[in-house]
Amino acid sequence: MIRDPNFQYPFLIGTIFLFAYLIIRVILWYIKLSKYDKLRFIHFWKTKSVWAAIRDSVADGLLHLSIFKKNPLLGYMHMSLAFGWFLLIVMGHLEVIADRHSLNFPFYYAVFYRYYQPHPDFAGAKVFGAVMDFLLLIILSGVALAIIKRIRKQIFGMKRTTRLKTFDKIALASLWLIFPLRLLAESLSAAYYHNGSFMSNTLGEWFIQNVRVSAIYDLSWWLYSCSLGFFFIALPFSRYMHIPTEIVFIFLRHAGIMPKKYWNSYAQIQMYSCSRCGICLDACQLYEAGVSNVQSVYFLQFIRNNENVDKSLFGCIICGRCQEACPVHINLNDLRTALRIKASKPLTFSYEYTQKALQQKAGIIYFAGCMTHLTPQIKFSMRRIFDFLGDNVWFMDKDKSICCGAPLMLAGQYDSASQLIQKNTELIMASGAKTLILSCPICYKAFREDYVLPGISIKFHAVYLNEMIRQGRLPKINLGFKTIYHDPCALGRGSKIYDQPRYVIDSYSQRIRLKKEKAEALCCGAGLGAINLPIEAKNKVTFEAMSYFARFKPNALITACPLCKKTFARDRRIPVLDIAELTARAIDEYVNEQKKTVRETRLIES
Amino acid sequence: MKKIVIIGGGIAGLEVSRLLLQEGFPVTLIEKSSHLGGNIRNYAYLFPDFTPSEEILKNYTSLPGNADLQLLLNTEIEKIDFSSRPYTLFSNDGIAISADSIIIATGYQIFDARLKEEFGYGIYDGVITSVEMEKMIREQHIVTPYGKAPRRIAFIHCVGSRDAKVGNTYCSRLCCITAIKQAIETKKLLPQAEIFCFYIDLRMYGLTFEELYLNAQKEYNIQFVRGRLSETSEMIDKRLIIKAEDTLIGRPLKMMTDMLVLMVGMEASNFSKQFAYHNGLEIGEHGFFKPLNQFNARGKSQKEGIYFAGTSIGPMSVAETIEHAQATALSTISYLKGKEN
Amino acid sequence: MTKIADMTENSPEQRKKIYWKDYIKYIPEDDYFFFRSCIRQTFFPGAEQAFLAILKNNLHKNYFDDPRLTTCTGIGYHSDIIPLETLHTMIARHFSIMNESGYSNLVISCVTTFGVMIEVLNTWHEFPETLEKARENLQKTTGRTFELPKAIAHASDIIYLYRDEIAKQSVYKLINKETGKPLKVVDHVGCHYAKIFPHHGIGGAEFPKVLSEMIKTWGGEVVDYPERRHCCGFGFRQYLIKESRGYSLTHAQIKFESMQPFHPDLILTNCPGCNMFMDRWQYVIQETTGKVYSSSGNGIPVLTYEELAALLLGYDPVQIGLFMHQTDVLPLLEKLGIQFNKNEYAKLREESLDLAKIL
Amino acid sequence: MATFDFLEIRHLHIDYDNLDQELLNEVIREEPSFQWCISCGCCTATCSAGNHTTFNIRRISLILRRGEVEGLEEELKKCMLCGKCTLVCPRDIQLRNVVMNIKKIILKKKTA
Amino acid sequence: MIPMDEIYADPRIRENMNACINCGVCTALCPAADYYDYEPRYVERIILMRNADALEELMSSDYIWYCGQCMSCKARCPRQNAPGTVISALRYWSQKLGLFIRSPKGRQQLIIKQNIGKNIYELGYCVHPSRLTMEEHPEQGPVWQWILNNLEKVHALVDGNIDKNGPGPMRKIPEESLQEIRSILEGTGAIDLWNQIEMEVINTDNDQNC
Repeated sequence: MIRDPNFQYPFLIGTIFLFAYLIIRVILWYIKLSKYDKLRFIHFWKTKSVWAAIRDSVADGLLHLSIFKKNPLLGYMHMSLAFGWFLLIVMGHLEVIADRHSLNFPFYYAVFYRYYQPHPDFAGAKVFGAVMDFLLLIILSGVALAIIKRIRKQIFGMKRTTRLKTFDKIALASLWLIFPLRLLAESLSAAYYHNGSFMSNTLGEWFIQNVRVSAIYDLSWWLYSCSLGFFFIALPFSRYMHIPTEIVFIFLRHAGIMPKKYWNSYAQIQMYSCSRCGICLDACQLYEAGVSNVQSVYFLQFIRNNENVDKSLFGCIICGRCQEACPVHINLNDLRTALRIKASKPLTFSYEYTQKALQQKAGIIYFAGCMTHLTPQIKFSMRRIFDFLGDNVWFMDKDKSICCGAPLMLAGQYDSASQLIQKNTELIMASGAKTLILSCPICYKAFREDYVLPGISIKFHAVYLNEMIRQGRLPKINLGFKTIYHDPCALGRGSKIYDQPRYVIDSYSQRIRLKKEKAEALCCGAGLGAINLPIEAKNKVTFEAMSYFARFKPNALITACPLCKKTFARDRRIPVLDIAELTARAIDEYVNEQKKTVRETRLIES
Repeated sequence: MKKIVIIGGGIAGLEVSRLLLQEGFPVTLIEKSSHLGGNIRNYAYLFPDFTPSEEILKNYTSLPGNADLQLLLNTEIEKIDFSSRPYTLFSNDGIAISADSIIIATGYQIFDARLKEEFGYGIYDGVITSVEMEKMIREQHIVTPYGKAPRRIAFIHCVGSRDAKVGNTYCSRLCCITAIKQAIETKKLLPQAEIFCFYIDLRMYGLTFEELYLNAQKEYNIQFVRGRLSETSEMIDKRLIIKAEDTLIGRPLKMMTDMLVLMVGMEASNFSKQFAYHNGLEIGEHGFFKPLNQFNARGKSQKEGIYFAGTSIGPMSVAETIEHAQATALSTISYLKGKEN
Repeated sequence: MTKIADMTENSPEQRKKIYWKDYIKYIPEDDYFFFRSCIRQTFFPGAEQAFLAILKNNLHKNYFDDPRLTTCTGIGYHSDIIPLETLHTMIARHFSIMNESGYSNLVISCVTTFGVMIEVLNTWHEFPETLEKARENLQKTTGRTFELPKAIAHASDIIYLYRDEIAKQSVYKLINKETGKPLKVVDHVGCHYAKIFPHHGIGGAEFPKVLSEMIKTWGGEVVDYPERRHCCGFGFRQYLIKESRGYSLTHAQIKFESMQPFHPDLILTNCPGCNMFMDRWQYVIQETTGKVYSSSGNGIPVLTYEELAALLLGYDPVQIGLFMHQTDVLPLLEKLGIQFNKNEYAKLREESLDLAKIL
Repeated sequence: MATFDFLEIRHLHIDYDNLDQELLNEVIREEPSFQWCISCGCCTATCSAGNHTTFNIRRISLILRRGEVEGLEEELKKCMLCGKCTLVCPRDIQLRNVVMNIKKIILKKKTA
Repeated sequence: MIPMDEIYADPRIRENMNACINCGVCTALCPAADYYDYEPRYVERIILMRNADALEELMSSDYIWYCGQCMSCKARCPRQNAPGTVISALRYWSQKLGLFIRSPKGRQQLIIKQNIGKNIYELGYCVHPSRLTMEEHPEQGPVWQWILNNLEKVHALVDGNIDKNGPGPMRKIPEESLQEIRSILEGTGAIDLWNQIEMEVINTDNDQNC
């Protein structure tokens, strides 16, 4: 240690501030968790899930494997910065330990090691030097990519990147400066002492010949320290808060903590975990339709900045495509719904009048839901199927339907939705049924998530049909046409039901496999999540989705959602059928064939 | 060469003349007023695309110079002698004209709004007809009779149409779209004014009419009230109080307005009625000439060689009138050629 | 002798006059069979007597006032306790009495009766079987037979017909004696006069001129106010049942509010009911809200055509029963400069006003 | 003095010159499609709440247009916000948003 | 089941209800529509539907009793209908079929019967000064009280003839004339109708009291 010119203080202040802030923050978050969640979190540490959390922290927090899978170049950029820097810190400390054979040194010592130790001569010093230079080079390549991304995003295959706020700009500038400044400082050190490796030494040679090194040597270390300090201080107020938050989030997630309908600290942690990578922008179909303020990254940003969120919060369809794309695995749908509930003043709704609805005893209940009443073909088909199966089914909302409550929930009216949930629950429980079948994914999701129906198994009609086919109660028959299956948002991404409908469709037709399907399936554009989305945007989404399907020239588009069916039917390029309609057709075909066979047999016999 | 007489110098008569002259037939065009053009001259712009009516009339400016055309202005035909061929027509000035074929294009007349006394036309100055409104639109200057810019204007549909009280039970078809056209033009001139249309049914029968209606709501904030005007009365400050029912709510509605525009319907002209009566031509139940049939002989009369063109057989738009005139010209030509053979 | 009432050219609605030719009707010139009105007899008996006096003394016409006539049951019919058949038979009985007296020109004092009779005649015309039924019923119940009248006129039609004659004989004109300006008069024609059958009312349903022409001929100025055609608010059962009487007041008030900005000096009516309601409701409004519709603070006087005609012809206001009006007529009499025994009139008014203090 | 307690004055007609159009204008500002309504009644015909009661969304939107705010809140309580009306509307009016906004504005006025 | 054919054969319905284009001119100037939640247009609609249940419901409700019989609707209808006259017919049938007792306004027919009906039957007049008390008609004002107090004197002043024989205002209707109109009232169903009104209303009141 030769000199001590105090340049480490900016770094020290920044680091201490950051750690203090983070500790307080994490404690506050923890305190605000519900009692139940706290217990879960404490229990979590005794389980093996901890290892999964650590693995995920490394994979997502450092290696950014999720981004890497979706966009290797972007993944590399994030990985080089995060993991590179992490390794740099780790290797720096190992280097110091190797040099001093002790752990007793200030923690900033490793950061400015080249300054404090001009003549590293321990065994392996050369190797350490080379590794450190190499790591710095990797990071610098990441920084270079980041700069290029800002200027020419197309190179990354991205259509758009996020917009920046002031603190973001400070943090971003600091971050970008840290590594070039470190290189500068270390190169100047190498110019004096030749204590670097392939990169810093080479650059040092150049400096000594071209620049008066003594004039800028201290300054370069000061700047390096300052850039670090600035970055750490700006971090909590910028998008880079996601770096520490994400780790907390990963651990909480692995502890099994679930998002709630109300806005809690878990939701806040998720909100801070957004790295604003912008991947959700590309996933959003509304961007194509000219709506550029509702995307998750923006609404999270607006929320964090306490801006007016009404338009961006309520203009989204909540199709869930962004959630699937999110490399951080933020529960964007739940977050948005919870936020809508938080942002909405409770508007008074009253459903006393629904009490007159019929009550009946039955083994199986069929609940069509409001939207199915607009596509009566689905209702008829369901009845055809039930008749064929001979099941005793009570068509619960045959005459006077009570909404399931999902639309109100999506509009942020939690209390009013609860009223409807209460009404339906009473009716269902009074019937003594064991199974509840739904043909609308929106209802299905609501029943599954928001209802408490002990002893009743809630089944989506496609799942039920799948079971029936597998049990041999429904025939398998090829209707002889090519189909495309469209995953409804609430069924696929919303309820993770992908395979059963496909099995049903495969039993009756040749299904064309698509690139954009399952989790990446397109939205029809009419989802009930959109409260104040202009109709033009909705229509554009529908048109684009239909154009995509039309390329495959199917005979029919099969969906499992009345809303999708109604919406796609507006565009008349492909006939749209519900999965129940397909099944009912197959039953008809089967029955006809049976009759024919009987007739033919009789003819032969006579 | 066969001789053709066309009675009526409105656009129907002009279009028939143009086509027949083009085919080389000599034509006598008889017009009772001192100028050609007829009713279209009442309208500055035509629905649904606001084409200036002059552009339609422009097509016929070269007609009077045609050597084959004999133009008789200020002439009225009183009697036709059907007893021998060619037919002979006698005018009010005692001129006799012979014709192998006669095309009746005597058009329509505008309903006299004074017959609807309760609407106050001719009694209160603020009540005007759509024809007078069109004149103001042409002059780009809409004022109340008291010289002020109106702040609220109400357009009343179905005046003299669909009304047994005045003997016209049919629909004039064009008033709805004309009201919307005028409402939009008015709104363009007076962006601050509130404009209301009182209708019974909006009969937007044309391909782009419905869009114009939507546009009137979307872009021009024109309000539509479903209900027929019941009565108009005048306040001491000369503003008008109108009473109607908002039939979609089912409650009476009172409104103060500065100006009331009555969308007057089309009627068979008195001349047509008299002419038909004196010459034994058949008249339909609504007073218009009755064509041979409503589907494939809309231009033919019951008498051989006598044809109808345009609104003499019923309400038609400008486009339909021209189309009908063209069809009539075609049947006339084939009739005359058939005779020559 | 009958003649067709012609249309005068000098009307303010001159531009529309050509259409009035549709709304002309026979008005018999002489030999009237007079049919009294229940309401008018009850509330303003002097008015009917004035009409007869004018016929007799001024116009020298022959009429017959038959005591055997009863109510036409029109109020009962419109308040729905008289079946259509009963009404037809009742009207038939009156025609029968008229036949018996040798008259054929029916002159009716009441607008409801006028409307009912025309409606009945129209029904008999449209559905001849109902006429047969009425003949049968009348025969069965009273042993009478009947023939239809030759002409039916409302009493105001007769005054309208002879308005020029009355103007010629009149002592006063509808002119403010002090300022020399014509009085502003609003007219209110009973709904059933022309609204049911516009061709039976002079001038039709929209701008009936039966009263406005009288006003003009006698020197006044007709005011066309917005709610001119609005119903006075009788509403038959609505008024007769106390609970719904607000209906009646509401509509009368609409009319007063509408005419007030024009500052009329007088309301002229041709319907007994309207006359009474417009007179009494002004009093009620004044009692309940304190609002008075005339600038003088007395309310707007409401007169019938007979009362006005008699007044202008110099009859004594007491004799024609003007003191029976609740809304004070005295300011109008003073404006017109009518000479009469003011003491007697004032005494009568005072007696009733004293009662107001007790009530 | 006589009492006239039994005389009740009522005017049920829509007086267009004394309308309260504040709420209407605010709703149109939030959801412009509201003014394209042609009162066809599809919304009312399909309405889930209307199936149970006399709830009439077409009438509600009309009386709002005629400036009648009273009773609106009570009536709109019945809406389940299911969105069928929006789906069947031939003019693509976003009635769900209209209902939400009417309620929001009324609430805002009440609390203000 | 109500006798649809008979109701539709009523000349008042046959003549005054052709078809309706729902233009609303009738409601626009209807005084009752301004005072009650009432529309003549709705009555027309029910009549034109020819639905027995709907018609029965209409005739059993307060709705038909709102009309004030001013007949303003007749003057303007472009199809020359007269809802007011149709109402007359419906009211008659409502009473005839006993439906009127189902609505409070319908039951008020008893009041009409008890004064107008009584006046006609007993006096031959629809209204008569002796039957117009200040208790029932305070709106008639002090002048009316004074007239009632001085009936003879007032009629003498204006050449009236109250309750006396011979012609003139408010004369006593001759006994034979009264007999004639009573005979008509009895012979053409008016008395039956009145008795029915009285009986049914009183019975309903009793039922309600029990």
